Amino acid sequence: MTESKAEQKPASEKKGKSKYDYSNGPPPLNINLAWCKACNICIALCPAQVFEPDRDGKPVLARGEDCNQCAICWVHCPDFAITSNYK
Amino acid sequence: MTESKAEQKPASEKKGKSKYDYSNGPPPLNINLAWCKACNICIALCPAQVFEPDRDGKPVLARGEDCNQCAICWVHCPDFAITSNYK
Amino acid sequence: MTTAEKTKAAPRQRSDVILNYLRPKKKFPNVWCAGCGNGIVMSAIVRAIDKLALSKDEVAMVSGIGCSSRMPIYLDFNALHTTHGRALPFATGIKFAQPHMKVIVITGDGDALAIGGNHFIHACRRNIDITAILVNNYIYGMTGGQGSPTTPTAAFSTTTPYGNAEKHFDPCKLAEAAGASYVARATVYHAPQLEKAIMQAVDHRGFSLVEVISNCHTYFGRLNRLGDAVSMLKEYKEKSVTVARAKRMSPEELKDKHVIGTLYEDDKTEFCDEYQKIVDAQMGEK
Amino acid sequence: MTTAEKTKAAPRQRSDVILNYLRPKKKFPNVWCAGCGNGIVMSAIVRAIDKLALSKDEVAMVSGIGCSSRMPIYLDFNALHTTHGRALPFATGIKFAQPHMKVIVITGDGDALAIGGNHFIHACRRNIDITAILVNNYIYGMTGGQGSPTTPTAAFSTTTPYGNAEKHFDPCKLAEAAGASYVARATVYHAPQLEKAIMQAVDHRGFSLVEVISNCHTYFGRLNRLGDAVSMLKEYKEKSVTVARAKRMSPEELKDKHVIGTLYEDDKTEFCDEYQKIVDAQMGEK
Amino acid sequence: MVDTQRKLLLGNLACVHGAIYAGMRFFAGYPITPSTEVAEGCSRELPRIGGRFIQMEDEIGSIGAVVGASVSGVKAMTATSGPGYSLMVENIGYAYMTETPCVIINVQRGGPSTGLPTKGSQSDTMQARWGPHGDYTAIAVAPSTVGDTVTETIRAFNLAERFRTPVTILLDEVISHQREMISLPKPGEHQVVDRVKPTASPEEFEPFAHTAGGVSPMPAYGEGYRYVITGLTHDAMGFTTNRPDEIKLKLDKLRNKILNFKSEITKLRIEMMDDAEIAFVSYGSVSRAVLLAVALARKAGVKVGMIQLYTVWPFPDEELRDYLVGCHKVIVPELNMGQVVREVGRILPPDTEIHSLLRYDGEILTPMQLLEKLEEVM
Amino acid sequence: MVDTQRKLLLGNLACVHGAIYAGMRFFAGYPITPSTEVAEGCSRELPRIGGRFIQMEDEIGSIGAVVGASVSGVKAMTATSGPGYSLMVENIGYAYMTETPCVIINVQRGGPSTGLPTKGSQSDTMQARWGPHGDYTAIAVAPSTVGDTVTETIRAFNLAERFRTPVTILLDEVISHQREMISLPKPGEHQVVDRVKPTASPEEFEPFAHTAGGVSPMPAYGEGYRYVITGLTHDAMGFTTNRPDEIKLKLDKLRNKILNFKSEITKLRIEMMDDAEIAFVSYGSVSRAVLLAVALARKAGVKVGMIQLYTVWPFPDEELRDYLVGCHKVIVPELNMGQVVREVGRILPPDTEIHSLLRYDGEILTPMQLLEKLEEVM
Amino acid sequence: MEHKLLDRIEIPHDRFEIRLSGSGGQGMILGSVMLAEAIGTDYTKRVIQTQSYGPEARGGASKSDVVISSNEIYYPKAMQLDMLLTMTQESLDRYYGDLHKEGVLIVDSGLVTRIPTDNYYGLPFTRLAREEAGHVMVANVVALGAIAAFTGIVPRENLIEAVLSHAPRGTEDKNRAAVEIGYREAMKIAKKE
Amino acid sequence: MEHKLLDRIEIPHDRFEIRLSGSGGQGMILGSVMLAEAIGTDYTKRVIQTQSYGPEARGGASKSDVVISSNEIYYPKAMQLDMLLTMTQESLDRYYGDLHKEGVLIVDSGLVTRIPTDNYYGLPFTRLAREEAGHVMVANVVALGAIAAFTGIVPRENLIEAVLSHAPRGTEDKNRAAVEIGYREAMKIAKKE
Ligand SMILES: Cc1ncc(C[n+]2csc(CCOP(=O)(O)OP(=O)(O)O)c2C)c(N)n1
Ligand SMILES: Cc1ncc(C[n+]2csc(CCOP(=O)(O)OP(=O)(O)O)c2C)c(N)n1
Ligand code: SF4
Ligand code: SF4
Ligand code: SF4
Ligand code: SF4
Ligand code: SF4
Ligand code: SF4
Ligand SMILES: [Mg+2]
Ligand SMILES: [Mg+2]
Repeated sequence: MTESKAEQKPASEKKGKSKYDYSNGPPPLNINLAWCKACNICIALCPAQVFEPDRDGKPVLARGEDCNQCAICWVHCPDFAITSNYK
Repeated sequence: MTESKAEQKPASEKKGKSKYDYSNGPPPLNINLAWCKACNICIALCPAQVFEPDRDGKPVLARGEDCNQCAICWVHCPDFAITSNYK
Repeated sequence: MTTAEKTKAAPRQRSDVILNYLRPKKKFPNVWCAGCGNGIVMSAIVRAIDKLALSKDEVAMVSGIGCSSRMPIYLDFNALHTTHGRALPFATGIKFAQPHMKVIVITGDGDALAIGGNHFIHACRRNIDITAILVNNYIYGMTGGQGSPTTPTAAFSTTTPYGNAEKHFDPCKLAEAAGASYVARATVYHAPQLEKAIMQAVDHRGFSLVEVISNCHTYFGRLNRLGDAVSMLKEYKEKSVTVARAKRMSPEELKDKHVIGTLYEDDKTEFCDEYQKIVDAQMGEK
Repeated sequence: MTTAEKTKAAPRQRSDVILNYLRPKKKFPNVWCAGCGNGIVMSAIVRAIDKLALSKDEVAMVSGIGCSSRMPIYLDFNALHTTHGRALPFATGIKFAQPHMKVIVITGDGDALAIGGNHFIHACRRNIDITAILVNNYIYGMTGGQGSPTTPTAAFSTTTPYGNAEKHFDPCKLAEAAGASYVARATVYHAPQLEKAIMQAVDHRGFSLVEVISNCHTYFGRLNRLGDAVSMLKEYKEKSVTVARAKRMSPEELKDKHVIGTLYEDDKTEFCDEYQKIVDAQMGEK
Repeated sequence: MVDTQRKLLLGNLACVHGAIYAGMRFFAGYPITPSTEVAEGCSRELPRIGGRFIQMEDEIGSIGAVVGASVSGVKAMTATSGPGYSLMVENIGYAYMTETPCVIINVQRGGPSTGLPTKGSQSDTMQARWGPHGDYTAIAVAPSTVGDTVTETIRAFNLAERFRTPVTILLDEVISHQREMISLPKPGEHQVVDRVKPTASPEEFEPFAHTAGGVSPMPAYGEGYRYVITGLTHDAMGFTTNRPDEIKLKLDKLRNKILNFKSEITKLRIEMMDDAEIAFVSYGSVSRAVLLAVALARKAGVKVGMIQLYTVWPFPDEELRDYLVGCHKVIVPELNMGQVVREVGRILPPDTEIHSLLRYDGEILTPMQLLEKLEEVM
Repeated sequence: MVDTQRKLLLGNLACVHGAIYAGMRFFAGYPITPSTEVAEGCSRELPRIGGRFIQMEDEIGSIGAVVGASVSGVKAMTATSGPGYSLMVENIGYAYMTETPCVIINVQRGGPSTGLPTKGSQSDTMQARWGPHGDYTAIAVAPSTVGDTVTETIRAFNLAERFRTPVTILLDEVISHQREMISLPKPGEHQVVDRVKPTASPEEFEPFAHTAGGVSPMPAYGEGYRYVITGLTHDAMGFTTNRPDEIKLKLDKLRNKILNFKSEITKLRIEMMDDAEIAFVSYGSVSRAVLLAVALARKAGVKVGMIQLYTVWPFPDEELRDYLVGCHKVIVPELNMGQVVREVGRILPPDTEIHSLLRYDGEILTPMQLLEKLEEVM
Repeated sequence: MEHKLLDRIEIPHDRFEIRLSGSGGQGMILGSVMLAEAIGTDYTKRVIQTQSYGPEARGGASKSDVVISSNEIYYPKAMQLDMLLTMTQESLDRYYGDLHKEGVLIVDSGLVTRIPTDNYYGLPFTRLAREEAGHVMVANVVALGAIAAFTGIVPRENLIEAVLSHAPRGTEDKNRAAVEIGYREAMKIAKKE
Repeated sequence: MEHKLLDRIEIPHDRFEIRLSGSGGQGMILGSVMLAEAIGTDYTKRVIQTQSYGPEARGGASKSDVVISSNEIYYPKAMQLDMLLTMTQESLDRYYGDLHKEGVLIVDSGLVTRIPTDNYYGLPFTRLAREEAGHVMVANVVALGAIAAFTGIVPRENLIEAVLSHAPRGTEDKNRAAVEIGYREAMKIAKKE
């Protein structure tokens, strides 16, 4: 019981914080807008709420620094439009 | 145990004896030789061994008096060649 | 009335009942080889129908192609001898167009499970009120002894000359998984049990399957050294166990055994009934 | 190496691995509707194949007709886009002719279970070493939203405008009853689990089925008011339970739930292997 | 909109309307582009009038169920496209052999194989005649507009019932996916034919009796006539036979019941043929453009006419030849690689020249192309 | 018996021998009378030479597996009869579209439908040309004796490989169930053709390239060329297309690769035609009796000859017409209700009269019947 | 017979041809159906509506034509468009060539940017739908309203009736509004010119 | 050209035609295969064997023909039988008419009773098989032995070789005996006449 409690961190800390330091590199993800069909899946599923939709509904990296490279967005992108620049 | 023993009659008595009195009627069974194909099933399966094969292998009522109208022969005759004259 | 009650209520059946159901004008004896199990199945069907007191006019008997599928030609019902493997869709057409009819399908292991396998699982899925009597002789009789989807692994047939490299279906298991709501098995040795299973199946509302293990000594028997019709029948006697007994047996003990009796039954809704509700609603709405 | 070991042994996979497997010269984006689950399945397949370190040349990817069946067109394997429902026999021809190939079949619920139902159960029965990935979106996507054999009872489609009067298959149950030796289920929400199931399935020797529950929001979703791709994915998340958890749940609790994970597995002998024994024996005898 | 009969009707739904008008109450089918709306329309309409719609597991099952319904006494049809028709041919052959009335709609798309699902074509024309194995005589009709899709569907059912035979409607994607504002026929406007029922008692009844007209009366299952229907060659009682004389009788029956009454089946549209020196012979959707081309060419003084085959099979050998006698040239425009042109070639009068105008790239023949061809052969 | 090549060979097993000679190593089939011994023979023979036999769940699956094996680089065939061929036509169409070499044996029996399983017939001749939907060009050969069943089977495989196309062997029950003492061909006695493999690198490879001969080189799966095969209309890369120009190119390719090389495909047997005033045109089993009738009539002074079509499809229009020019009369004997006679009618020289001699009662045409017909038309 | 037949023939333009084009999901087919129904209310007019699909079933370009005539329509497909609506750049590029030189071009000016002529009407249908009618789904209906205004081929009330007969329950208001918005915006431009 | 063509033609009988007939299970087809193989051993002879089935697949009448000639065999089926073996009454009734007037009729005298001619050989093949050769199954082989004796068309040794090549393992002796018995019994009759 205690152990599992110890694991439990505040939600914001657990999800929002990126494990990576992007300061010297490219943005965490690369989005191929030509292939993206604006399905909204990445935007909705990203646990860190990294994306915002642009005018066409396609994702923009609104909070790139929050990305923890969890892979959820790219494994769920039906159009192979998201790739990581780090992993 | 004892009960089930009581049920147990000598095989000959149980199978061979006919329950019917054929003395005043036709033979127990009617065999349509035109349809019979001499498959031997009735002959082999009859518990009372009522049949003998003729020269062509078709059944003859060798021991008609032993027939107990158990139906085994006619329900198994693939050519509907056996009917009872009693049941 | 339950099926059991119907059996009791029926007047004592005469041994020559089948003669009342043979098609007038059709030449006999039938085409089957001497001793072929098909004849035994056919007379069990007739006795069951007779006990259920169905009118001949309300029975449609539909079959595919194969030795077993010749049956409807001999019986005095509305008979549709269709193409190989397709009895069930034709039967579906009849049943769905005239839901009051009793539709009985006679089919072989090749007819139902090889070429007709898709129709088989879909008729089960729909749970349409049709009774399929699957005469399983483990081989294609009509075309001369080729392997079928029930031919056991390693068994011989004219297309498995070195022993069958394939696995075989359990038709009853398949039917249940596909959605059939009544599934039973019997052998031609067990003619009375077969008759009872057919009665229950025809009486059941929904898709019912009766698998009958039947001897094709001419091909399956000969190629696998199982002897003549009589020896095959006797083997069925020895190798069969009832559902009740099977429950007390281990999988090893059950290997090579035929479990006979009612294997599965449920009361899910039937397809024509469900469709009728739609029709009623739509016609009411108009 | 077990599949688990292979996964571990594989070098850490890059997120852009799929780009290495897209067919050169083929125009992208793919044809599917925005948000269609087919794309999610496709990338899971690629990741699985990549982790298994198969050579592209030894993979044959075979499909029927349907939205899902377009997949092989995009992937840089030996691709056979066949006729509707017939992917498995074509795949059987490839596998049996070249047993060293890894043959993966991509099929839809209509393709595999409606018109292709017979080939499906027979591929299971033969236990031929093919992996079938069945993208179950509960509808015919390609032709515009007609009911399929997995469309739930009472659900709407363009051919069940008053609600479906039929029952539906459980493809996994059917496959097991027909003889498949590996059966697993996942949803497109559960992409990592899906990837793992595909790895295990491809690695398994014998017929393996991976049923993937996938969103066709364009038809199934719209006609049944299930919202867009995102809502459907979220629903899969909520409605899925693992095999382990499912074991502790009652049938009532399990109603409307998707049980995901490995549902069945055994190690019966495989068809090509068994046939090879015959060939070896006969060629030796000569 | 006052006239409830006036409707912007999709070609595929025109089939549904025509069929229901003709008494169709059973549809079994399997979806396929570009025929799907026929099935979808039936799934909506049939329950409303007490009819039945079923989506079968495949096309083989669909035509099977249709035959089952028909022997049960219900007028039945299915609809498909080339790939599905290919799958149906075995059971369509069964319907020929068992003389079961039914209607099969083939909404043609580009072939072979999966081909061009969304493009029109007339490349299944020969298949409608020769698809099933064995000897039989086929009937096929080919509408050219949404309006005559309604009437040709009615006619197809009438022919099926009249001659106890399957009838194919050769539609194509061009018409099937076209919407046209038309007036639906009012009750009584068209004749509706039903199969002849037996008058003989069940004891005397011969299900495949050789009658003067060749067509045997047909009871429904359940009406007290319990007979055998089989796809094996059979005698008048329906019993299988291997006797040469009986075999010949049966096959002759299948042919004669149709060919001896060909004039009841053949339907041609004849336009401006009286003094025509050049004739277009067309069928199906192409005919519309032909009509325009002919009208325009006439205005320009060309003695050209057109013959449209509403009945493609049985091929109207004699009638067509009669019309063509005197024509120097005949042009056969088709959306395929040359099918009906072979038939016209077969019956061509000695002094007539034949020209083929083919298009098989997924597009349709335009009036301009027809005129160009006309100029070329002139 | 010293000559191990001498054998009392069943017609159906002649196919097996011919096929194995030609390199067939894969058979997938479904039993059907009167073709069953082909499958049975393959099930015995193939494992002995490292080949593979599979009995599929139905005929649709059989031809599917055959195509799968063929794209894997293995020569493959199936055998069936009319009902099974009917079921196969969709996937045969797929083989046309995808240009997959394979051989389909149709051992014809009486039709339509289940018909006459144990009686010979030639009533599937038109189906071999027009069975599948859509436009394509078919090749079909027709042996007439057990001996030439061996050689025509070899030829069928060679044509299939040469032209990347399915080839139908039109056998019939008469030959298939006939045993004849013949000598099997020795290795090297007949040419064996294999498909052309690509020489281009995988990067440059176009699987359906438009070559001069129309036939594109074909790699086997696994050889490093990873390409798409689809039944949808496709471009040279194998990618689906809806572009009219590409559609036309593809369909033209299917036709031209065969029709431009017709002389390699057409095979006729010409007997006593030099001064013939009357000609028999026949194919398949009937030809044997024709040969006798012609020889006898010649002895009696009648100027009659015979042309036997070993290649029925593509129909040898020009060659046949050339031979018929000068004949007053032509008689076409067939075991059906008139199929090839329509084709002959289509290409008939202007001054030639055509006569049909048909038998479709399950029996075969006797030399006497042929002579009677000859006398009648003389 | 003399030659030069084609020189003596002109295909009479006794008809009005409209094409609605866009991508798969933009409702061009339904739009043309509603338009055809609205026009067909007038008994004196014959109407045929056709469509074709892109190379693949899903997505891709989509076009739908309506041919209107007072005479019998022999040839059902459009030959030379009198009016072309394009909702995407791709469809404009593809179909512009089919427009008669005096035909009317209408584009969704929010989505189409490269336009090969100055002679066109542009309105941001999709944006109008989203922002003013309440849902992008009715962009096609907005365009119909504009077509009615630009061409006068159909009375606004008839169009509304036809549109409403296809509107799913609960969307009637949005649809009615969409027609009105399209009509209004078009009238503004039309008047300006 | 003159008429009466048929009067001037006679189909040459340069061949010998044998038919074996009986019911489904009597092995007539296998019998004719063995006979044809035995005869075909002789390189100078061309041999064709054919068969036909009854109207239904199982049981029923069965016949099988062997045509033998030194010339090419153009027409593979029997036209006028030179020899007819009938193992059942039904087959005799059915095929007797096909026998040439000088052809040889052989019947199983144990099973066939009504014979329309006096000019025939009768032997109880089935009984001989059961009682002397050890199994009814070889009745066909007994008949082959008799045919060899009556016709001289094939040497006994060749026949035995052909028969043995088809005999299932363990039945060689029965089969060899069957040939011998048939041959012996036939020689007895043949000599008598
Ligand atoms: C389309 C088609 N394929 C094949 C056949 C040949 N055929 C007739 S019956 C049969 C198999 C019969 O086996 P089964 O159904 O087990 O019946 P049985 O004869 O054993 O009773 C086959 C393959 C056919 N008639 N039609
Ligand atoms: C013989 C044949 N029948 C019907 C069709 C039409 N068809 C194409 S795809 C399809 C159904 C596709 O459904 P599914 O397999 O579930 O795939 P999805 O599109 O949903 O991924 C149908 C009926 C066809 N192409 N061929
Ligand atoms: S990898 Fe994708 S889903 Fe995960 S946190 Fe980063 S942006 Fe979000
Ligand atoms: S998941 Fe992919 S396609 Fe969908 S919005 Fe995100 S990037 Fe675009
Ligand atoms: S009824 Fe038949 S089986 Fe029973 S005892 Fe009598 S003869 Fe024997
Ligand atoms: S069971 Fe019937 S057919 Fe068999 S021997 Fe007895 S009576 Fe004859
Ligand atoms: S072959 Fe077999 S199944 Fe057919 S009739 Fe004979 S014993 Fe029965
Ligand atoms: S129709 Fe459905 S299955 Fe097909 S691409 Fe669109 S969302 Fe996917
Ligand atoms: Mg069987
Ligand atoms: Mg689907």
